[in-house]
Amino acid sequence: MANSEAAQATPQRSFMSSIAQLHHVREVNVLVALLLVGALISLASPYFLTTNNLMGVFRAFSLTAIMSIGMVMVIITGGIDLSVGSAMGLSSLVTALAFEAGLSMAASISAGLGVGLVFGLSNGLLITAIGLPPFIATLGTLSIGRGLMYMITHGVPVTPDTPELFSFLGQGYIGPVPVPVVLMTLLMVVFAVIMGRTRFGRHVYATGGNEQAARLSGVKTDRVKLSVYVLSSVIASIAGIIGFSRYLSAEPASGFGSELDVIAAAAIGGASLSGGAGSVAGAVIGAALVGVIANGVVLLNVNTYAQQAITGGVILIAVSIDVLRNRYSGGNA
Amino acid sequence: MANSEAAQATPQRSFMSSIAQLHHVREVNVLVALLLVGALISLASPYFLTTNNLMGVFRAFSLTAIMSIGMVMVIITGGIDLSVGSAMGLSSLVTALAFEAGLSMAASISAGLGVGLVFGLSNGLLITAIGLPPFIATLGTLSIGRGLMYMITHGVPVTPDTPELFSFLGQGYIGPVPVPVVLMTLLMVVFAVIMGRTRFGRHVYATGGNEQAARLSGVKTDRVKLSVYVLSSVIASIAGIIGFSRYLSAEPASGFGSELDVIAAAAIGGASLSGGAGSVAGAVIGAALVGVIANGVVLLNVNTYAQQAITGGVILIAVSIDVLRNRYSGGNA
Amino acid sequence: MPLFLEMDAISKTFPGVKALDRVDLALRLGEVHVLAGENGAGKSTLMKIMTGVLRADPGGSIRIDGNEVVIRDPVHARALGISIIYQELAVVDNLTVAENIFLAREPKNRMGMIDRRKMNADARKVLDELEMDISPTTRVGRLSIGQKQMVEIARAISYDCRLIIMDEPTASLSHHEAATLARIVKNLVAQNIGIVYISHRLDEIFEIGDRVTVLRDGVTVDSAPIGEMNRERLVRKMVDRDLEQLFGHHLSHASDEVLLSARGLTLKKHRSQGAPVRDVSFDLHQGEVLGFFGLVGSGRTEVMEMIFGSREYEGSISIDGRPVNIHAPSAAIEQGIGFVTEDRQGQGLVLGMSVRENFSLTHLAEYCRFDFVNRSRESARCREFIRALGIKTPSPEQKIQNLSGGNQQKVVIAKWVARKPRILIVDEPTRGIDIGAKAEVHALLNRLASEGMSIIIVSSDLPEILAISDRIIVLKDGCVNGELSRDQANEQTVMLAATA
Amino acid sequence: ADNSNLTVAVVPKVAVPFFDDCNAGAQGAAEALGVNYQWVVPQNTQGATQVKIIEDLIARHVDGIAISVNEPKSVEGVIKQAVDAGIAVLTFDSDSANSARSMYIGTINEQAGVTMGNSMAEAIGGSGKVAIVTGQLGASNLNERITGVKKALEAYPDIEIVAMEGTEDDLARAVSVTEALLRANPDLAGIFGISQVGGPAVAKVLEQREFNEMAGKLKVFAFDDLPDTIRGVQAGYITGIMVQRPVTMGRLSVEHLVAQINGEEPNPQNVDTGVTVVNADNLDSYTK
Ligand SMILES: Nc1ncnc2c1ncn2[C@@H]1O[C@H](COP(=O)(O)OP(=O)(O)OP(=O)(O)O)[C@@H](O)[C@H]1O
Ligand SMILES: Nc1ncnc2c1ncn2[C@@H]1O[C@H](COP(=O)(O)OP(=O)(O)OP(=O)(O)O)[C@@H](O)[C@H]1O
Ligand SMILES: [Mg+2]
Ligand SMILES: [Mg+2]
Repeated sequence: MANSEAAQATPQRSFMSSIAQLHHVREVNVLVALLLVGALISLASPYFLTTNNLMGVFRAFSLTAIMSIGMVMVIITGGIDLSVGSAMGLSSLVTALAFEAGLSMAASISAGLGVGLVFGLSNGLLITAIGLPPFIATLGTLSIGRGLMYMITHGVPVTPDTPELFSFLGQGYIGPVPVPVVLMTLLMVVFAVIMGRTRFGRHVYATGGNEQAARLSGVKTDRVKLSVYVLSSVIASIAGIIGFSRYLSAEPASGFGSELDVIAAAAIGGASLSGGAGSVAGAVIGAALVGVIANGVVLLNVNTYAQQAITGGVILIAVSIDVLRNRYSGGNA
Repeated sequence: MANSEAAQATPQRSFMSSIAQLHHVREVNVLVALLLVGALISLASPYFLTTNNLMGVFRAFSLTAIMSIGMVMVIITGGIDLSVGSAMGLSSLVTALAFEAGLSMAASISAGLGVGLVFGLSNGLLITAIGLPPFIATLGTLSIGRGLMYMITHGVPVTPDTPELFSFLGQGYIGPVPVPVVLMTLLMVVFAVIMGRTRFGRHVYATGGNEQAARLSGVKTDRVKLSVYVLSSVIASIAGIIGFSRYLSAEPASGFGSELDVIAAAAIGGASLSGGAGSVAGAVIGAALVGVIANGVVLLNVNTYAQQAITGGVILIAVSIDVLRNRYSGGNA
Repeated sequence: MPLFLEMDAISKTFPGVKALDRVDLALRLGEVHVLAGENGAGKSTLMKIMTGVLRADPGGSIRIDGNEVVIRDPVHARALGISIIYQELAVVDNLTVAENIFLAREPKNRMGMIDRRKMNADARKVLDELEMDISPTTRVGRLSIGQKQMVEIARAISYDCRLIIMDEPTASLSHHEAATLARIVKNLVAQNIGIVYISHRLDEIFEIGDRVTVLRDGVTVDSAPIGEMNRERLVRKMVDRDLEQLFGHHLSHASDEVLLSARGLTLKKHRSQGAPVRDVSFDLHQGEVLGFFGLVGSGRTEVMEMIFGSREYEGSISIDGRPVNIHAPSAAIEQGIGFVTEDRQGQGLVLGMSVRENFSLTHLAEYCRFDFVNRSRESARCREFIRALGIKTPSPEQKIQNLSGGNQQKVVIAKWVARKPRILIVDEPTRGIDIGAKAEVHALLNRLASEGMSIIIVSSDLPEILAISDRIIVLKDGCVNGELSRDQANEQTVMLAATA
Repeated sequence: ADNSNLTVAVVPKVAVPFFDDCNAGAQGAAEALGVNYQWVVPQNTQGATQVKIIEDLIARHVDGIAISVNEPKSVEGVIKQAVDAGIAVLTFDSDSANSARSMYIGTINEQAGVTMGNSMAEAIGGSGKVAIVTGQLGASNLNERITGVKKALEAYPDIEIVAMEGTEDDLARAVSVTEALLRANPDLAGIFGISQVGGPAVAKVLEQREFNEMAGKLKVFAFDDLPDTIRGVQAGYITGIMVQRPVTMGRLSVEHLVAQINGEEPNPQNVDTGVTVVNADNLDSYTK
């Protein structure tokens, strides 16, 4: 695999050495790219750097970012989870149906989280117990999830009445900061600590780095894999519940196709699809980069037909700079 | 990685041993699954086994199958090509524009193939010269390709007049067999031979099996990788040209989202996303399996909303059987 | 000595191979039990059964402290007091040295997080014991093969186990580390820990062994206390030949013609953990066998990688007096250079491919017409080498990962020899191969030299270097620290150049 | 007549509420007429998917097919094939004008766009900046509506279209795009929601604290009466909705198909089902 990918496996080290190696760390590079893109946009549009706009941008990419936190853990084990979009969509749908059926808020949210759990266990067991390749297992559950959504909704959104408190989750603010952004930050910190500081986190990296060696050393690699798929799906269902709370409408096609965005966020943030490398913070920054570009092209009134081309081009340039910096800044070529 | 995946690295061996190991070979297993699904459908619907229906089914999955031939080679090297849908769509668009501009048939087709070449070279160079991860490189060209299609068409299909001969490519028959099916078969045979019998094919497998060892053995792995991306894009552009010839209309969104179908076909047919394993025939059979299921649910008048769920379920079952057969038929567990 | 573990009538059958046939083994605490035997004899298989990696065929039994047990997996084995250093590296490259040593048993602090300070300090202690001066926070992927091997040793001894299995622990270690290990082993034995020691190095066997068991073709052919054993008997039991027949006399075929000359080779990018290789100059003559010696991490491998184009360098290389630009392995190969790498699984083999496909990868063009591979010619040539090197495999179609370690090594050598390069670089070529095969490899290298091939051999095995080199270059800390002709070279002078 | 041995199939573009209404109308008509009924929803909006579905239906020997076309040109061949096989084919909602289909039943989209443009011009008093929020950039019916809107606005030189944004018909995307639009154009006078996500998206945005003061001042016209769009009208976020008549389209499709199969309609003509502009006044009284 590309050397540059393998180079930043585990992003945490002692403080001194982390300062010394700062320019080797992928997420720092992507952060620099993000700031650069942001600076360019703010030069061209006075609206970009307003609190309102920035918070709006943060809220807009927060769901993708949240899902990418789960995804990056799966990717670090060397797997992939295509079903996040379905898990998110079905969770938001089931939460909505639960509200519609008159269940309490706690029960409705639990129902949504339960969907995530079922997705995660199905993926995890198909992969560890039966031995299906992750791509196929999660493609299967992706299809089944979508199918279920169509069967339930027949294409019609579900828009139940919900308590005021529930809509706080998606629509509220804490100070100037939208609640989804707060939740994203919280999840990011929690999982960054888990991945960086706990045994579980180390075992996730070890499983992706050399599954056999990890197993022989006593890491329960199957359990690790099962856990990351469950986490990924449950986190996706959290995103689904927040999304529903934001729009108070469970769309029959919500989440469709978002797997690619979520994987892209993780990959842009330094995760290697061959496993072993990646970080939670990187994934969130990756989502932010895409979100800022998407905001920028609208603010700058770029021709709508050209937006996608520009987004693609900017991502290529940003990640190329990162890769080339890594290559030439000595060390790990 | 899962043992079962690594188990069928290179599918070519001497005749005797290939008979002996027949039940280990993934594509044979998927073929069995395909025949089984076919048998079940034909029991339930008298229409399935008619020549017309079968040829229709074949024609319907032929484009996905053709693209999966290029894709599987990329996947065997350990890469991925998300841009096939864009390459296909843009090629069909450029071919249409060339016809509209009054160019000859040969020139128009060349223009379409040229698009594939540009896609392939861009992907290949981003990956080998700059060192981008394949996922990001091809995601970037995917976006750029889509954007270009919108910019060119502004959302309006291009429907030029074309010579009679050209429409033969997509609409004609040779005997009872639709021309796209003939072309698919031809490409499959050619590339199966290339992958199984030539030095290039061996180098593709070696690059995916252990890139470093291959390079240290003198394999020009960068050149191999560049080649498979070019092949993948050019083959996708062939699919695009056939598709255009079939409908004589280049749609602004044609090919969007097809990357997942194409990768799925390769994966169902035994390709391992971690590289080193897979086969051209397997990929085509994988595409066939998905195509037959889609046909079956319409023929059997299954609740249309459930179609996607059923497709997902059948794929999971088919591949699980394959994996479990492999595991228990001794040897490579 | 108290009896600890007994294996009775253990058999293991793989498709097409009977790896073990009713083997008995009794292991005691407080002694070093050496397991010897030629490549593919079944040593590693027996150890994998003892640690639960493989399941034995029905019929045999394992007893620990007299109680029959079924060993489920390596974790269970460790709970029973058995730990192992595998023959093939089992480290996780993207974790640090300390994380590898304490993988799956990381110390936790009060908050349930990894107590990294304690973990690093504990790792430091183990590393100190092994006299390794690498930092516990170094990523293992940056270490050399030898250093990785030391990390594995550190891990194995840091478990509180009653029995430690070492499957060719010194294969990629140099003299110095091997000596350290020997000392460690003696310490462990003194603490009443049992050791199973697998090695192909005779000196070692006699130095640290208390008892020897010899396997051949999956059957126990001999077992005796070391005192009753001597070299002749051991070799005869292992390879069914006498020691004198094995190693012929040295004959130099070196000419005066300089084939390759390197001037001022300096690494472009040097790693924090790597030797700062600089200003290495030497000439290689036609038909010469040139030895490179040095301690682990002295930079020998890196010099070879520069010549082979897999590492960027400053300085110049000329072949036949003409400067050449070697920027990639393929360019080096075009110049007629071949390179048997020291890391056979990482750099030498495509594990998912068959023996035949691995063998022909370096010279596939020979069997091709219009890029089409003539498989029967390929297969025939592969069979020739299987016979010539005594590679133990049911057929050329066997997956390379199913071969024993030594036999895999032979395939790596075969794939380069078959290409007939003008210059053959071999880095630790006899790593893990048995004494019989080693003699055959030496004879092969000698014969190739006599046919005019120039050979560079890098080896940490001092007797080996002394036995077959026409001239020896000694590296220390990335610099040439001595060049000794065959007459000047002996154990003392070479070691002196390597250390002082 | 006894129609119990007849089968008609109705093929929408995708699974959205609009077509669910069509299904309701078509199914009701099928039950009333006593024909077998099959509803086949494509899994994506690729032209090829609908082509395959029609092929499959031909293989099944259905008697009539009504289809809302995703890509007009791509189905021409297969519709001819179906007609040649003796199957009655008509299009509804979205036409393939050059195909062999017998008739088209539905909204004339360009005309609906003109109505929308004129309604907007009236609402904003003939001058100001407006923006267009559409769905899939490649969808022909949406593009026809946009053409209609632009055509209508040609008569108002003081109205400027300052931006047009695609949303891929995804609510989340539509919301963030609309937010950015409003920030970049604080003086916007009107928004056209060309596709069905437009209404709900704009309503959600105006509901937010940041944009709440624009509500009412910003004139919004949307398409299709999704529940959230209707709520938007009730809450005063949306000025008017172009409501088509999906139930009618579905019912007419089946009725005309059966008539054609039974030879009772020798000379079919296109049917324009028109749009109703629904606003706060007629919210409770319109029919589909
Ligand atoms: N997974 C496997 N499948 C098939 N054959 C195997 C497998 N593992 C080992 N063998 C065969 O079993 C035999 C014994 O192998 P083993 O690795 O135990 O040898 P060894 O004594 O350790 O040799 P070496 O000194 O080369 O390490 C060999 O012939 C080998 O090819
Ligand atoms: N793949 C690698 N990545 C990073 N560093 C490496 C790598 N290979 C070797 N090194 C570093 O380079 C140094 C020199 O190693 P090299 O293998 O050249 O020495 P050597 O004399 O051949 O010793 P050894 O017996 O360990 O192979 C080692 O200390 C190691 O840390
Ligand atoms: Mg062994
Ligand atoms: Mg070395």
